[in-house]
Amino acid sequence: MINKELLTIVETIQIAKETIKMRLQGSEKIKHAKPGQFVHIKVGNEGSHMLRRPISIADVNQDQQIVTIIFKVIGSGTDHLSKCHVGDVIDGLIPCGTSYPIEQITMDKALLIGGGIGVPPLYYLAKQIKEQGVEVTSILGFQSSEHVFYQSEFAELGKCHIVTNDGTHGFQGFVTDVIDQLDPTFDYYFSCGPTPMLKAVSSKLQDRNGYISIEQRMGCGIGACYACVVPTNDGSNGFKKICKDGPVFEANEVVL
Amino acid sequence: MINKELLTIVETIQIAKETIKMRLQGSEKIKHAKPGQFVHIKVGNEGSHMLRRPISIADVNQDQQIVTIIFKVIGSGTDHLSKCHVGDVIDGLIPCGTSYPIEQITMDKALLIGGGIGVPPLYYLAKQIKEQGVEVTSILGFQSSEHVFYQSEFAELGKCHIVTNDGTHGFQGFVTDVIDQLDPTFDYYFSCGPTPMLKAVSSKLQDRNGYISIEQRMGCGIGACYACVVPTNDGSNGFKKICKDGPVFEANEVVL
Amino acid sequence: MTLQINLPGLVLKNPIMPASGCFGFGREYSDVFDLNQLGAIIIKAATKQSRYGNQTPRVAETSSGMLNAIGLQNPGVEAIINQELPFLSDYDVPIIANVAGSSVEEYVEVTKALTRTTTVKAIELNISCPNVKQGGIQFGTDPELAAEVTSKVKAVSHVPVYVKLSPNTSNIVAMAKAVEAAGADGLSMINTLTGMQINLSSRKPILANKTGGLSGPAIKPIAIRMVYEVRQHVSIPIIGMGGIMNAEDVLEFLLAGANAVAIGTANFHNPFVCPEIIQALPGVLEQYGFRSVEDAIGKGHEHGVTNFSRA
Amino acid sequence: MTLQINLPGLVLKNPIMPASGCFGFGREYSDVFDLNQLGAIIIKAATKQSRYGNQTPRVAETSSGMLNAIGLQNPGVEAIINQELPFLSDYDVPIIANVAGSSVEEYVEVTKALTRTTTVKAIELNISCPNVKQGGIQFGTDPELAAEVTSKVKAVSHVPVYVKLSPNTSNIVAMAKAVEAAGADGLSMINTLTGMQINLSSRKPILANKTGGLSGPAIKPIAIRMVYEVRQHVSIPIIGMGGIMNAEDVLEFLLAGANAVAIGTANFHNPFVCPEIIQALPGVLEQYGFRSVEDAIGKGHEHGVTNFSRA
Ligand SMILES: Cc1cc2nc3c(=O)[nH]c(=O)nc-3n(C[C@H](O)[C@H](O)[C@H](O)COP(=O)(O)OP(=O)(O)OC[C@H]3O[C@@H](n4cnc5c(N)ncnc54)[C@H](O)[C@@H]3O)c2cc1C
Ligand SMILES: Cc1cc2nc3c(=O)[nH]c(=O)nc-3n(C[C@H](O)[C@H](O)[C@H](O)COP(=O)(O)OP(=O)(O)OC[C@H]3O[C@@H](n4cnc5c(N)ncnc54)[C@H](O)[C@@H]3O)c2cc1C
Ligand SMILES: Cc1cc2nc3c(=O)[nH]c(=O)nc-3n(C[C@H](O)[C@H](O)[C@H](O)COP(=O)(O)O)c2cc1C
Ligand SMILES: Cc1cc2nc3c(=O)[nH]c(=O)nc-3n(C[C@H](O)[C@H](O)[C@H](O)COP(=O)(O)O)c2cc1C
Ligand code: FES
Ligand code: FES
Repeated sequence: MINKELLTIVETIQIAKETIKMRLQGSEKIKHAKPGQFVHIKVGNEGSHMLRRPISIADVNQDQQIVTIIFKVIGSGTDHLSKCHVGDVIDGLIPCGTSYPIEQITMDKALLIGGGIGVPPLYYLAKQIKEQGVEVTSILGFQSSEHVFYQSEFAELGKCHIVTNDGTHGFQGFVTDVIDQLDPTFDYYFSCGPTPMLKAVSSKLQDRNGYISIEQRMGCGIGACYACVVPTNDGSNGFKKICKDGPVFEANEVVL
Repeated sequence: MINKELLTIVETIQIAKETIKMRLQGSEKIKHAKPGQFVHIKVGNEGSHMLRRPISIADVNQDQQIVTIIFKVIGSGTDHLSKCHVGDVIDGLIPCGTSYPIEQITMDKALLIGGGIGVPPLYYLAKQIKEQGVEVTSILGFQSSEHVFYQSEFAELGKCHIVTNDGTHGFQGFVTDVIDQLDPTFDYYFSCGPTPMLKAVSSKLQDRNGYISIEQRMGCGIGACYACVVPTNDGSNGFKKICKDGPVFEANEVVL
Repeated sequence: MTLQINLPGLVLKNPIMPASGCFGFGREYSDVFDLNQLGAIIIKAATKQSRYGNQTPRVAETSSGMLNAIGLQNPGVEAIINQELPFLSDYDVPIIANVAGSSVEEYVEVTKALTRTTTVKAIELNISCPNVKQGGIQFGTDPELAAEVTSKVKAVSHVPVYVKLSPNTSNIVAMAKAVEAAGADGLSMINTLTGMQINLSSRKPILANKTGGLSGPAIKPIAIRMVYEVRQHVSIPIIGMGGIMNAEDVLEFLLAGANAVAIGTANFHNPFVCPEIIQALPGVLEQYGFRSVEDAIGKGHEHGVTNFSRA
Repeated sequence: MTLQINLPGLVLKNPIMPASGCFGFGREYSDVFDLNQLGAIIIKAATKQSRYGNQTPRVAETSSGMLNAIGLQNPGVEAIINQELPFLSDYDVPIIANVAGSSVEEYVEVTKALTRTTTVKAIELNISCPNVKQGGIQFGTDPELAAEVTSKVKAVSHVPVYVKLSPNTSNIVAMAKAVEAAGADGLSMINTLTGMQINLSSRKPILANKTGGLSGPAIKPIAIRMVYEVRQHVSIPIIGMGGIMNAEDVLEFLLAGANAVAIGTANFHNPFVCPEIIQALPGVLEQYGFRSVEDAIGKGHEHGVTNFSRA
């Protein structure tokens, strides 16, 4: 059940280059949001922004009924959102999409692999599985040092390796290079980031169990318009809707 | 010379039903605005409001570089403007159009006839001619008592008669009824208001000297697009542009 | 105040229905609000075989509008009949089925299949989809082809047929007259205008299909003009659409001559828009002096005939 | 970085020019900024006799756009030559004269008169005005008529002729090919789409002319699509327009294949928009990796031919 929630901004702060963390307070319905799900946010008005923007849920404070989102300013919608103030109310459909099926799987060790704005959903995931007693290792890739965020937050939950494309912070290269170098042990991996990264990760780890979370331009955000389809990998000519059947998929379920 | 001024709202206050008075501070260029001229105001953004809104100058404080506008909320643009706050900056082309030619005419007594949102420009006019020693009588028409504004302001400058359509304040009826009843003496009359009122006034006073100020939907506001033309009355098949040759015209110069 | 409107094959509680392709087969929105509130539902286009549609990205945002190039993705008419219609038949809402195809034969076969069912109360003949290589819009810009497909579909349909017109034409009146003469029971207008957006960084069209259909408030003035013009030249009812965001927009379409309206893009901006409009409509009608929906239809025509379309 | 572009008859300092009808004869804007900054100026349409145009209201606001129905008001070609061109000849900016008419003969005569002068460096043949009862758009939706008027005007013109196309057609490519074959030196596209807005209170169309031309960002996706499509099928240069508000929009038109651009509606929103865009353009070109305007033209075409227009 998707709700249209009026969310009050209780905090908005820049945490890295072009990267905003925002905390949004809503009704008690938002407590049920799970790691991997997203909020479909209305920005501006119909003249300026006809379509909503999907942004992952990076954390939920159940007591205070607050969800955290972290987003990068890449275009006019995120720019508009970044200029909103504490006290402003934004309209969001929440919770949208599927979550990481952490209640259905058993594991001792998990590897989290995030890239850029794919990092935020992994944080709430890390918190929840850590609470379940899972040992969490994360490898987080960014463009360069000024884009890095949430290193200490992830470090509190387990080992956290940072990699930057230009080597200005942590390892130099791509997340896959770090996987090669460290060869971490894990039962399941969870990955979110740009499609080229997901492709590289899932092909490197192709015989391992894992979940990925993918992006696509969306219309409705609730499964009705077929804007966000992705072909399935089973040769059936089938497809999944990222907004409804995803954004979380088993690693080899869909064709990237 | 028209300037694009960034005007800071220093006061915004509702002074009658759906009627807002706003004081706008700009650069010293705005000091030169004259009675009868208007500001062509950008509201919202290009998605919500492509066209600017023409609003008359109701007063100018030359020392503080403040212009006063008074407007009625009748549609989405004025609604948007009414929701702006003190400190907000609005973009206005100023000064636009012609002014009442008070420096070219000599008179002892003037009759001002205003209707609704046609009242505001008459106020700055009244102030200026009163300073020149002219005796000012005003007849101001409104829909009903809750719409009346600026009665005391006009009363400070001369005799002021209010008329409401429904008789809930002052005389009952139309401004022309009051002219009939009071038969005031004057050398020139100045009128601004809805077109039907201007028609009634100018036909009643057709052999008197007078100036009227008229409205039309505008594009550019500076004389380039020909959106706002009005035919001239001289049988020449000619026309005037209200935004540039007007909004002030000699009473029988144009066809209403 | 009554919002009820009767059209060929359709008794509508109110004149508000989601537009084809913008509401799937109703299932997803049934999680959002009670579908029984709707006047009708126009379901997503059906073709004979299942279609995957175009590559992604399939949507882009434009000023006061959007582009889409879904490409008629659907599971094929038999799967729709077996998997989607039973769900919809549980609701007390008339279902209008949008029919697409690459050939006259396909339109005919899909219509035959759909009108075997009792759930489908009317056909919306989609001769105006700009996003497929074959069929669709080519039928929608040639009056003779449009008339041919209309009469052949009419011949096999057990329910009234509304023909959905494309705005990508210099003469919408000629199209409307042609399908009326061919037996159409009603018109549905307008579909999207063909548009494109280019990404400055990638230097490529944003949509994988390059072009897409422009919808939303940006096109409302074009839709209003076309409904107004067509209203003056045909007598069959019109389902109006194109950029409706609120109850005021609905009234504008009614004044232009629409008998009912469909809401497309607005559903994405606000999934509750249909029920919200249904709730607001009586107040808006009253505010502008109307006693019913019926009362407002065509009331924008007071000064003779307008036709600016040229052949 | 050089913004210079050479087109038939025109050496442009930069590719930015105000669009016809949106800048009068330049006089009013000369009070606002120095006209010498402009790449060119396209002046308001000229007809043989003076025309009063349509009744007011002549403009309405729409979502991300506006409607206009000025109706080609102008003082007639001789008055333009005597009263307006001398003023413009003082500036170091090429003047493009927009020519309108109700008959082929009128187009020919107006062109003859204008190209007698040395101030007019090119003709923009307006076969696409939606706001007059006779002429204008009827030439713009029929390829044969368009070709006829183009070749007759070419025969008498001493300067290059750019034909201004109407988007109110199902096949813009056919129109473009027809006028290219008839000798057009360039294309100018797009003019406005016919639209309408109805006032809910008066229950009448807002414009006295009922319909008007839709312009502004609302139509930009349609303009981009048409420029892109036409670029793939004709080789003469294109002056692109339709909804440009800023330097990014200019680049989008260049990528689509325009060689220069015109700015219409945006002048009303911001009278300084042309010089502001000229100032911003080098930075935007650089940001997206281009070394000059020339360098960006047509760079949005990387994946073969697109044609979604149908006859
Ligand atoms: C399920 C999901 C979760 C996401 N979570 C996050 C997150 O937590 N943090 C974050 O910074 N970003 C996230 N994104 C990406 C985010 O949606 C885009 O960055 C954002 O929509 C860009 O909007 P814009 O107006 O700034 O850009 P513009 O380019 O101006 O947007 C134009 C249109 O394209 C769409 N669009 C552009 N880029 C993307 C993209 N990468 N993915 C989907 N739509 C796009 C926009 O939504 C809009 O409709 C997520 C995307 C998806 C699909
Ligand atoms: C020279 C001049 C001076 C004016 N001075 C004042 C004033 O001092 N106070 C005041 O309250 N109003 C004044 N008006 C009227 C004011 O411009 C309109 O009320 C206002 O534009 C309405 O905008 P809206 O968005 O609220 O209405 P909408 O109806 O939503 O506007 C839609 C479009 O129509 C135009 N429009 C609608 N009504 C009018 C109108 N009466 N005149 C011109 N354009 C209109 C708008 O500008 C806009 O382009 C003046 C008009 C003119 C021409
Ligand atoms: C994402 C999307 C998908 C659409 N799919 C269809 C379709 O399958 N069949 C059809 O006839 N129209 C389709 N349309 C067109 C709409 O039904 C409608 O005619 C058009 O969008 C104009 O209305 P609007 O401005 O309210 O969206 C689609 C529109 C959109 C935005
Ligand atoms: C008020 C107005 C008047 C116009 N007059 C003319 C004209 O006389 N001749 C012409 O060819 N185009 C005319 N146009 C069309 C513009 O030149 C331009 O093609 C169109 O508006 C699209 O560009 P835009 O979206 O930047 O405005 C006019 C447009 C407007 C808004
Ligand atoms: S965004 Fe509409 S189906 Fe996914
Ligand atoms: S508003 Fe453009 S000429 Fe007056």
